[in-house]
Amino acid sequence: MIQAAFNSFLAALLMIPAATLFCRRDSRMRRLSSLLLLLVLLVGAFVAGVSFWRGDRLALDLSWVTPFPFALTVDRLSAFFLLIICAVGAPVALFSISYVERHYSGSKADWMWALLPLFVLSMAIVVTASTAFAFLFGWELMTLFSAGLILIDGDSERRLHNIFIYLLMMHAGAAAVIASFFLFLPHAAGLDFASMRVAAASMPVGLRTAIFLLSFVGFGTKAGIVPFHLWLPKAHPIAPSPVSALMSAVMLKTAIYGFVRFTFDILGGGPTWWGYLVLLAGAVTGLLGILYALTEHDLKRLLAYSSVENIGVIYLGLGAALVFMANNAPAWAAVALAAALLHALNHSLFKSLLFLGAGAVADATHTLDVELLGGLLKRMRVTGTVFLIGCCSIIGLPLFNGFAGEWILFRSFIAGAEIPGISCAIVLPLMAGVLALIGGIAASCFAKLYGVAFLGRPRSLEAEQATEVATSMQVSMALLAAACVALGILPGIVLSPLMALAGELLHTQALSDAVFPITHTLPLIAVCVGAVLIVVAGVRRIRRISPTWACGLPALNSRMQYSSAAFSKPLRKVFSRVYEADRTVDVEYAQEPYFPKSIVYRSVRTTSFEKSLYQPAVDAIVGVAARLRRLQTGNMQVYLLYIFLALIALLVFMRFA
Amino acid sequence: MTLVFLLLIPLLAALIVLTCKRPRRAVRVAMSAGALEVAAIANAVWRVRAAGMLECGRYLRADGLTAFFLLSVGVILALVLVYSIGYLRHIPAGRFSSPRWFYSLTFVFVFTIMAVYLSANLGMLWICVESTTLASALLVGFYNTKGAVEAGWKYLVVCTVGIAFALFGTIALYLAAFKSGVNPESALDWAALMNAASSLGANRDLIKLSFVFVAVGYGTKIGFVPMHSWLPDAHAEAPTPISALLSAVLLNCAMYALLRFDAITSHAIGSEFSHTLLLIFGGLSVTVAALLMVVQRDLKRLLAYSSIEHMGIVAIGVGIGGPVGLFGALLHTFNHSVAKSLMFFTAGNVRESYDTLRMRRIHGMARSMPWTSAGLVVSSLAIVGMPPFGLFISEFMILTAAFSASRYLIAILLMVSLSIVFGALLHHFQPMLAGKRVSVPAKLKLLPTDFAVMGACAALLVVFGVRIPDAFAYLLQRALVVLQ
Amino acid sequence: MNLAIDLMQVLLLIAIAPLVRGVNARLKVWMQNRRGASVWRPYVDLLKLFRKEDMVPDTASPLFRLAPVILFAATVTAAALVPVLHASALFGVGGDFILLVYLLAIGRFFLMLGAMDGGSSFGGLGASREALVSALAEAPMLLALTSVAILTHTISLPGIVLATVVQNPLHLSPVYVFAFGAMVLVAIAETGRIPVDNPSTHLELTMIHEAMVLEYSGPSLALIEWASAVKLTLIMALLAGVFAPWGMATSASIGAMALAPVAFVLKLAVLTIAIAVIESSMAKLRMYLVPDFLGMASALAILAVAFTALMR
Amino acid sequence: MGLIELAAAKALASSAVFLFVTLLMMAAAKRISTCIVLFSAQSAIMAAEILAVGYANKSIESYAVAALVIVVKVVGIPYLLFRIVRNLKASQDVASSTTGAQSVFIMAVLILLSFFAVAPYARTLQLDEAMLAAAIALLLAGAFLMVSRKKALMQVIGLLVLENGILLSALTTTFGMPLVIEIGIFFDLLMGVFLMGLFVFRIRDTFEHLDVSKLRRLRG
Repeated sequence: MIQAAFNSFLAALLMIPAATLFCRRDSRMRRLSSLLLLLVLLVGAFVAGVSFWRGDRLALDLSWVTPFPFALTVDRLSAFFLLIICAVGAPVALFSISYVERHYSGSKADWMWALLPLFVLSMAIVVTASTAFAFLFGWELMTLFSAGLILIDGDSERRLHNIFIYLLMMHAGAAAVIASFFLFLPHAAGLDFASMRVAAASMPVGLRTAIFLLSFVGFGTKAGIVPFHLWLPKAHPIAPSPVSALMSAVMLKTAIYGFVRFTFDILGGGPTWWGYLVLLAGAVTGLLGILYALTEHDLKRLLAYSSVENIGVIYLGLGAALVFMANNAPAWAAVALAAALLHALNHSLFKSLLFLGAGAVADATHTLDVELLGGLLKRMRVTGTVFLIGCCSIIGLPLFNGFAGEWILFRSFIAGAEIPGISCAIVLPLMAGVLALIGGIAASCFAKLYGVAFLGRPRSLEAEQATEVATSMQVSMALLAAACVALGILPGIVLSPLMALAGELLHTQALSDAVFPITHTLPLIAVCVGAVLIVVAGVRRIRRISPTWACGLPALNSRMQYSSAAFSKPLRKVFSRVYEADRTVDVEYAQEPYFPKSIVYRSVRTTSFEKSLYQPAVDAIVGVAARLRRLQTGNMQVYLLYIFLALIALLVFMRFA
Repeated sequence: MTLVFLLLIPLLAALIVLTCKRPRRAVRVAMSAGALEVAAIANAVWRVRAAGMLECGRYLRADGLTAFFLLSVGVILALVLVYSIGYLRHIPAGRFSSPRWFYSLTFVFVFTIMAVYLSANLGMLWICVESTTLASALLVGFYNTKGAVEAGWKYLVVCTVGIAFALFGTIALYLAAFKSGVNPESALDWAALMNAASSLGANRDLIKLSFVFVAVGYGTKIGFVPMHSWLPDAHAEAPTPISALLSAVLLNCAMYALLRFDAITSHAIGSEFSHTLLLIFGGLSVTVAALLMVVQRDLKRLLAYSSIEHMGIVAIGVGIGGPVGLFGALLHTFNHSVAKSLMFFTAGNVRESYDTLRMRRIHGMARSMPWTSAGLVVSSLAIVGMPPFGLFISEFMILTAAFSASRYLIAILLMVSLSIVFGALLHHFQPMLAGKRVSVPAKLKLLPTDFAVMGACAALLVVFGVRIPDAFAYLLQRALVVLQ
Repeated sequence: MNLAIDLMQVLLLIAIAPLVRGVNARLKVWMQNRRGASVWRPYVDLLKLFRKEDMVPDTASPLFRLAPVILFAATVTAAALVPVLHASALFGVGGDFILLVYLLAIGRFFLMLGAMDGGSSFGGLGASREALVSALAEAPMLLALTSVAILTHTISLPGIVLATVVQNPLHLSPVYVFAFGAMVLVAIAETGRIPVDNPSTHLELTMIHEAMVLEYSGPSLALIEWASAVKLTLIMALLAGVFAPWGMATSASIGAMALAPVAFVLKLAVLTIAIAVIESSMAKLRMYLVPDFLGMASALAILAVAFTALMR
Repeated sequence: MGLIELAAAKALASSAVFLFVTLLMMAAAKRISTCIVLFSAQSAIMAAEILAVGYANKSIESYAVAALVIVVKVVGIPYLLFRIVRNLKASQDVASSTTGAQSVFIMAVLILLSFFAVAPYARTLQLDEAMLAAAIALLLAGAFLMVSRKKALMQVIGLLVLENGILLSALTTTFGMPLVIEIGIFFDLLMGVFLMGLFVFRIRDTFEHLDVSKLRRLRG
């Protein structure tokens, strides 16, 4: 029955685009297809849930059609990520029903509803593929469809540049992934995961390292690990909000899935330095991600950078798991892996919530610049509340779902001290410090975001007249928020199957008592906090509304509040080495020099990976190409000379070869 | 007998088309002749599929490999002729450039190509390949503009010189056969040489010398890098249907000839020497063509360099060898022909609407020419090797072969070049497709034939991307058996 | 029986918090030979504030009044995790220092949001500075407690206490010394004492905590004051429990339970005197020197963690 | 009887030397018409050589091939080229990019080079070393002429010399390929020259000059 549901889930995702494109510009049809998509995603979530909790395997083999073996199998790991895709996809689909209608005209909306199911289908294929061909088929299509969805929002000059960088980096990443798959060929019977797994055991160490490094680079590019993260803050913000929610929350996870499938399942771990490399990448990505997020005042770019940070945290978990595996502590490796996967699920939930919230804010105020927002909680009560829940979750406060993953990560870092090796015993606990620092900066970053955007006095007319968004959008965000709080209070629901999954993957029995405090004490603490909350809030208190105290001056205006740049100034000063901001202050005086008419302060971050790493590479290629171009001189004699030289060269080669 | 028909139809068509004065009649005659020819090809391929090999007299033979290449010629010829109906409306009538002359020269060109595929004798093969150059030189210079004449002249001289070396190679092979006791009468017959290949091994030096000259000779026709300089000029200046024919059919024709020689050489002295040569040429072509595509300014020159790159990929596929590599290479020739002809058709439409091919001056294509830009997007995605299309399958095969033969350097080189090409195409096509159109001339009214042609190409690409039809796969296997 | 003791410990902690503050203020004033208010002054303030109206700015959203309540609830729950007299806590078995740190983080986060909601520049000022301090304080605090947890092979606070009680005070490993140093520096920053923040002034230049609560009045202000008092006492109890647990009752016997309050009061006195001495002798650091202050704490914490591996 | 064998043997031995002489004179030539004349002389020598070989091996085919060479290369093509030169009324200057002395020196080096290149093969295959060297020399000379001379017509002549070399190599090594192939090759050669003539006219019409090195519009 579950197998039939899975097949129908895939088939339906293929049918919807056909139906939408078949009858174009018919809003009734669009509404039907959007509801259909919602239903299909719910079915998908059900199938994935059953397979994830009960752990039974589904399989679908299309090899009789395609020239290469094309098989999809849903084991526990695939089910988990399929659950992420569908569980996050459903609310996003619900959200976009009214969002798309309000924002896009006929044909654009048609394209949106045609490409969205295909995008979900390609991700589903990637996550459930069990042969290299199927995986790569889905992998490339995922990039194409997401680029198509971004293009729907407009094709201005700047957007095209971002899409260009996005597609180019994805292609380069895909090349690395293809190479890592094909390196199995000399030893593997075929290119399906089972035979690759068998071959991996008997491969020489050099080849395994090459495969690991290539897959690390390939999946790192897709996940947004620091040197390769350039595309993430460029591509996510310019996509329509529901699409950027899907991209940030789910598409990044497919990269995590790929890396876990490759490194843990197929290669089965490696020497300790693999773990250190992943830990280093995670730490650098986390720190730089959140530090860049701190200075952003565009809502969606900030969320995109915070995705980079969360990917860093996930990689910290994976790195710890690799180190444990290398120092034969598989039980703790399973715990660390479970922590990383749990954080991946949590991140997909609260990040999609925040992006949908950003979409709602954009819908209501037509701007995403935090400096122009303010006081939105009073005007958009539901959106404000769910956004608050999202912010609390992303910081990792207890009683919200970000906390569980980070807690287990801390627990495994501390357990790292038990490993006999000196280096592990020092590195892993210090990573706990790095994680705490990332958490601290994230707290101030999102306090700034929420404080400036949703609280205080509105800073622009649009913010002043903002009104609550459509109910379906509110409901979808509320669903996600409820999920965040539920998983925050009872992480045990998801944690036990995750521990079983990690155990299966590493062929060991995961330490379930290591996560006892999370699964059992956290609910009690939630009850205690709730009780104190009710008792204290219950006390009747007379309330008097009066204007804010302005030290006796007549009235405060919105410009007297702290702006987002001002809020992050202290931390920017502490980490000035990271930004190397160049500050410009231009003052415009009225008549006398003592009474300035206006002072404009601008601080722009000058350090950027694009300038220091990518631009030189591109210039080198274009330079070589320009020199090669000069070889095509246009003079026929020179062409003849090339032929004769080629002939002579070959004759000499033949003489000596 | 069917083979003779294959040759006769285009020759007769060329003469008849020349006689009819009014362009409308010329087009109608050309179309019917084209249909006849395609039917003949289909019949021949069907017969070869059934009988395994057809022979007619001492000089005509059609085996599995010929049948496969004939099939791709048939498909491309049909597409080009149908497209040319729409295309020729816009050609200013000149002394030589009237539809009458166009179709007659085209049919002469088709005749020479048929002759190449059907010739059993390597000497005859050389003569036919040389005659394809002569036939297509006039077509390249068809428009009589400065650029066309220059391109035609360079194409003629450079290719003739290149081919001359192939003649020397053929003679060297003939000498080796003659020396190792094959009777002079059948010393140049391909089948005879294949049977006597083992005895040829005696004089290794001569066989190696012959393959070097043949590689440089036919390499010039294929457009391998050091000898490629004529290709961008010829393909860019020729009228669009002709550049489609040149890129999609003529390059395969030269590759077919090289395959024949490679088969003999590998049977005689082992494939190590010839495949190394092919890999060198392939790697060089893929890398240099990819880099040159980054700095191109003219759309058709860009497509020409992309042809060089794809021929390099085919050479790499053959160079790696093994059943998978060869299968991938042959499949790649077919896929590339279809995708490249679709790209040239869209380029033709762009030239009609914008009357320039400088990519920097073309903007807002998506809005003003939706269907053509759809064609351009589909074909460029296919050319770059994106999944749902055929080229992804063949490149997948070639890479699989490369990695299982653990030739990592050439595989890495190939993948880096593919990424550079992806970046180049994206960089060039994005500003063309997006943006607002500055001057909006009369909307280009696409004929139903244009829609049909572009639709057929796209359909072919997707079908071959998802599933290779059994009949086609069987034909490919037969071609492999012939070469193995 | 154990539950009763743990519940009693929490209520005790909450009850004596204002007293600790009163004693501290009194000591500081006495050292600067001024005549200060009586030791029971904080209790009187709380009662007065609870009876007053709750002034709410017109621009504020419901979060403004909700923030103090959440702050108080979080801090009280955090208090329930810390063993005071008996080597167990309300959520003893499950509770651990990571939970404690992050529960305090909830309170801090909502206080910042409440301050920003006031719509005046003071709220933003305080919140921005609090963001700086808390961002840099969280890592050393966690690392210090991690190093102790590594030594005692357990992460639950009662567990740490039980493991340290049995050790001889003179043979403590240097890890404790570095960890204690880091914890003291972080405690000063966390509770907003003199070198980092000046709790008793309303001068824009120096105030962090006070700036955030400028808009609050009535019961909300009372809750905030009470919560910060509980936090001060909580951290003192944590310092005493983790680094000097001798004298705490490890079993429910009458003798041990009698001795524990005496030891606890003694430790509190020592700590209060220390705070008073520091506050009277040092001037408040400039705002951009606070990162260096916390940098020192981080260095000490990292050293502590490194030593756990080296001294093994 | 003796006289004919003697003549045949003499022709065989000395023809390579005569070929080298024609090449050197062609390198030094300043006018196109002299080059054409030298080319037809060269073809004549080759025809004689083919007759000698044919007579020695008693193969009828060689006679046919010799006749073909005479008709096409000695008479046909030079006549065609002279007509083109007369119609074009373009300047006769060869427009070489290397001076006379340099050309001759390079031609001499090429001839020596061909001797070295041929040495290993000639011994193993018991071939007449001189003739094979002449064939390779003609090949390299044709290439050099095409690369160094700027005039379109000189390109054609360079190509013809190159084809001559290949034909000679075919004749000396294997006493000629099957007749049908020979005829096909000559037919192609003729068509090639005819088309090049056509293009030369077109170049003059559109570009008003015949200097190949100025055809540089298509670049990059």
